[in-house]
Amino acid sequence: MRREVPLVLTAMVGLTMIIAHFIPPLNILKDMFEDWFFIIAAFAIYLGVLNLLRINADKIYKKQRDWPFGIVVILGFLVITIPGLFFSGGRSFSEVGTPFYYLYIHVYYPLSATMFALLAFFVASASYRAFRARNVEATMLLVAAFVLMLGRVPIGDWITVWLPEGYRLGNAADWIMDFPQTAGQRAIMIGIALGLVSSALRVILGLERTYMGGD
Amino acid sequence: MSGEVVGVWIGAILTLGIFSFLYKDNPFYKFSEALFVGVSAGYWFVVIFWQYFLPKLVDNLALAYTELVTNGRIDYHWIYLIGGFLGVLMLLRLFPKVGWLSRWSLAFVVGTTAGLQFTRYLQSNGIIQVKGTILPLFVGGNLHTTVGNIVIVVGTFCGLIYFFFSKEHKGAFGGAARVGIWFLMITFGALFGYTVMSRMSLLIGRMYFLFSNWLGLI
Amino acid sequence: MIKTHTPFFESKSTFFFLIFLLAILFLLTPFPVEAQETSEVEGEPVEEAEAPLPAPPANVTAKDIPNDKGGAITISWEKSADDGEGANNVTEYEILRSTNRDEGYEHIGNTAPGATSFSDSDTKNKVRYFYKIKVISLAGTSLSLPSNPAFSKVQWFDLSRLTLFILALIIGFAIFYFINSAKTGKELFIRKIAGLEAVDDAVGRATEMGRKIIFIPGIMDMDSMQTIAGVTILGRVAKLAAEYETKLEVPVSRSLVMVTCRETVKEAYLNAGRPDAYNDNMVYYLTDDQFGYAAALDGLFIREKPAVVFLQGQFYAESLILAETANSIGAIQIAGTAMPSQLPFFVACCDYTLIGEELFAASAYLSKDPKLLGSLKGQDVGKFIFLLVIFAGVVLLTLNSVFGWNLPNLAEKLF
Amino acid sequence: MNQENNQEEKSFWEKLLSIDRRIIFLFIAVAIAVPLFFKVSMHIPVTPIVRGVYDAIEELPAGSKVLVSFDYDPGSMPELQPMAEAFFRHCFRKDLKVIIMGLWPQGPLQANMALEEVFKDEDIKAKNLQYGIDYVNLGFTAGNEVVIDRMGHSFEESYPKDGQGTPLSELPLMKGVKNYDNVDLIYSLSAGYPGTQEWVQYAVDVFHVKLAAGNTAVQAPSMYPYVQTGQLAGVLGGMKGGAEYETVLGIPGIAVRYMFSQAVAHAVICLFIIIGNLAFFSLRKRKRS
Repeated sequence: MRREVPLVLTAMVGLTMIIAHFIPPLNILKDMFEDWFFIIAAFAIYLGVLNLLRINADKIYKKQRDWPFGIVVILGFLVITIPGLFFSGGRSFSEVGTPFYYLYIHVYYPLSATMFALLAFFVASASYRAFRARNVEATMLLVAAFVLMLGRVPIGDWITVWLPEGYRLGNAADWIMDFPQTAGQRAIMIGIALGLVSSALRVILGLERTYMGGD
Repeated sequence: MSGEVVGVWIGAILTLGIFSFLYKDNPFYKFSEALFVGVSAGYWFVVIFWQYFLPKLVDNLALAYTELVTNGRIDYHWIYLIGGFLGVLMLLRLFPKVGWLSRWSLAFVVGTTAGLQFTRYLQSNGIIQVKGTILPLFVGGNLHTTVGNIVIVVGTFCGLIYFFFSKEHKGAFGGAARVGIWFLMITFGALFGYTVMSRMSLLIGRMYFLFSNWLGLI
Repeated sequence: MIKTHTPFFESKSTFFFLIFLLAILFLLTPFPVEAQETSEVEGEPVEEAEAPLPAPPANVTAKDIPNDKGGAITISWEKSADDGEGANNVTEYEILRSTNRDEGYEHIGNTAPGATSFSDSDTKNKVRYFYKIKVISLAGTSLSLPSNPAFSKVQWFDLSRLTLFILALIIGFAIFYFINSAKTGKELFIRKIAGLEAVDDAVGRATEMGRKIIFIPGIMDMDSMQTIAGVTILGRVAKLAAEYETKLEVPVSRSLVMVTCRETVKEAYLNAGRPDAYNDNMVYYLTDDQFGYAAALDGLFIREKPAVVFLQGQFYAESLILAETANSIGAIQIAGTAMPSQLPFFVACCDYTLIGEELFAASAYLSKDPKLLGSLKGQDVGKFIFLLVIFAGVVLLTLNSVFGWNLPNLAEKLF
Repeated sequence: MNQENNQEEKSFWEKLLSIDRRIIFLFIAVAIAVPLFFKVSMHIPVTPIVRGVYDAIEELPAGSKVLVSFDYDPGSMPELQPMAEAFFRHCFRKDLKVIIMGLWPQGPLQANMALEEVFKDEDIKAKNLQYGIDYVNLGFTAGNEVVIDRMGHSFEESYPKDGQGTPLSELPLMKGVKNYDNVDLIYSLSAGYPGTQEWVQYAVDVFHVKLAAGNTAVQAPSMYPYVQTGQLAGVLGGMKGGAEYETVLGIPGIAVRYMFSQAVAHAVICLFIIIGNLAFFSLRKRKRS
């Protein structure tokens, strides 16, 4: 029961999904299973959130390192969930003007956008540190990145203005994007398709089942 | 002070809190980080409740119920009970003795994913991309396209050879795989260049917020 | 011909070539797709003049939409002579429907000028319908003649997906075949994958240094095969960690992934004979939010200074934040993803990177289980078929182009 | 990060290689911040892939219906918001009807922000556009690519009501819009999943609609193969794509203005790469000799 039922269920559901793709009247199953997935995920988030709260409560209780920040985590969680669930007009909770929207725009969004913007700094230090023309492969990566970075902004055309029109850095960037880049992407994409198909089959056949746990 | 002004100040302070990580880890960052973890977990909790849990489960069952009460008809929407049942099984993990039942829900999720993505990727990433690579290597009177097509066909061909697992990369085969790696590297370089562009744009947006919305300098 | 280490190709290469030919034959069947009408009309200003009634649309035809579950009919017509040319004053088409050729027409929808088709997706199967098109212009309206009768029906096999079906069968069969032949003990050659060779050493080094291993299975939920691939790799890594008695930590960003990872790690510790060393706190949830998760991991990396960081799964923009921070504390990083846009950072910042397909191959490779390795061989057959198709197609199209044959656009018809 | 070795033992190049990354951070901050204070307009050539998007909209006759999906959140605003505004300007000037939807919860809010901005334009204000007749905002529906798939059969299945709670049947614009067959173009503004890739896989590959897209610069390269196969009419990549679009449209906006900062930042990064490589090679040469 503990092990066999899940394996049979995975195989059945997986095969049904594949077959349903080719049988139009069965397409509706696809939609329904997706909906069920969302329902399961919606239940599962209680597990995650409970886990998060418990870890932080533990931290505060045991006065572990940085325990005051555990309080911040819990408070942060409550500060947005209580207005979001009870005081923001129910389903229209995310409309402009609700308390939830206010917290979203002034707390959540700046944090998220700034974290995103940190990438600008990290990408700079990564380019400085990692971009070395060590060998042929690294050099190709470097040159392509260089052409793209300069070619995509007006500087690229400006420093190659001595070249005939149509052969400047901007055009080179276009050419790389249109041809070699497309080819590389495509090889990766086709490879992924095959890897995924084989991986999915292993799961459906029950060969890959560590995620199912033991008895 | 109006709520809007307070809001901009909160936003600006938190922005600086995250940026301070660039200097080094510090309590100001730890605070912003902890707040971020709490608030974002709460944000998704609320969103999932209103936009997934309610419409996907409660609404469908309510529909089935109304149909039953008003028309006395057993509607197909009752089938969402199965979804709800699988969800409840998930919660059984909280009780160690019956926790293993949650594997049924996991099995369902994994099976659905495997089945759905099997056909989807084979079609869009496999067949259509192969079809896109079938190009003539000679296009009369158009050198640009001729060269481009050759590059695409050779690049895709060699790139795929690199991914062969059951054949050692030696000889001509190894040579082709090497060319394949070159194409992958050019692709990565191009993607890197594009990403630099994207990330700089984001920072421009944030800087603009600080200088314009907060300080009013621009 | 590619030489391989199993006798399969050599003895049955002819067989495979036949399959290939068969595939091409099937692939040559064109899609039963209705032509997508694009309007060639320019948005001219509409004249407001007294004009005669617009010319009615001609040749109204109705037919069942192929390859669907029924309940829909597509209607097409020829534009009114006053749409885009002539008086050029058409503003709308109205679609009318009836079950009787001569009377009882009801309005069911409208389209913009320039349109020449409409799909009625509200039909009862096996009921005969007639359609008329009413053209509306500034000068008045005119009605077309009724269409032919049409009825919608259920299609039990989607012919437009035949190619996909055949390919899925061939590749599925190839994978299945090699899994089975591996069971009988045939030896398979699998090339070295550097990133995976390094896993053992990395775990060993974490043990020597007495520091943690942190495993990140991507930021997506269990509805992504990449996450599933990441979790299966976690299973192998956890087993090693248990054997080496190294601390493992798995912070995740989805509740379902948390549940799955707990099962996985627990099972791995059990298999390694160390069930006592496992506890649920090794796998914990942080937040569903992409950057909230990244912020928390950044702090974690800096404070815990793990010796090894695994990034295996589906990643988006946060990949660089994670890779760059882990790099700054000197951790060994083994990354893998099938997201092309994130691969460059992993290639630049991490010690080893699994590229695309290699991510999916990783768990099979690490398990050293012949059955799983057999499936990799099956994948190669898929690649081989794709290469053959590309080769054949390119040769044909090139010949077509060089000799100026007027073959129909073959690439369009293939697949 | 900063080793405290003997300074004398390290050559200039070595020091340069082990430079504290915070110095790099500082340079980037300055390179971006300072140019923001200058209004420099740069010449921006328009690439064919952007022109593809422009043409796709330009060739539609007045009155055509365009479905636009807002699949991003405020995190990607700097890149996608200029595109959204330029897109609305283009559509409204050409008297196209716009149907807005979102696969991301925050998407439709972004659309409203863009509309607010666009309605400030004199020429668009003069058209006196009406909600429900000239444009509608269907709002957000959960379900990712499944929503796209279902809309192929019926919009109403996924969106029984618009964002304000009005049933679709009461909206004049939605009259006669049953599924993709009744819209002339789909435009996808996307910052990730679900986004343009899903629109290609589920709408273009299955229902054969015409699709154009605006993407973040990170995502744009992955769309090139789709453009080449014709699954996609064109794609705007990041802020630069937005700037090109504003240029070809003849209405320079915020993306064009940001381009100066962008250009300087790129130059600084390239400079860093050059310095890094010079240091690397001079050290390697010395080691050999």
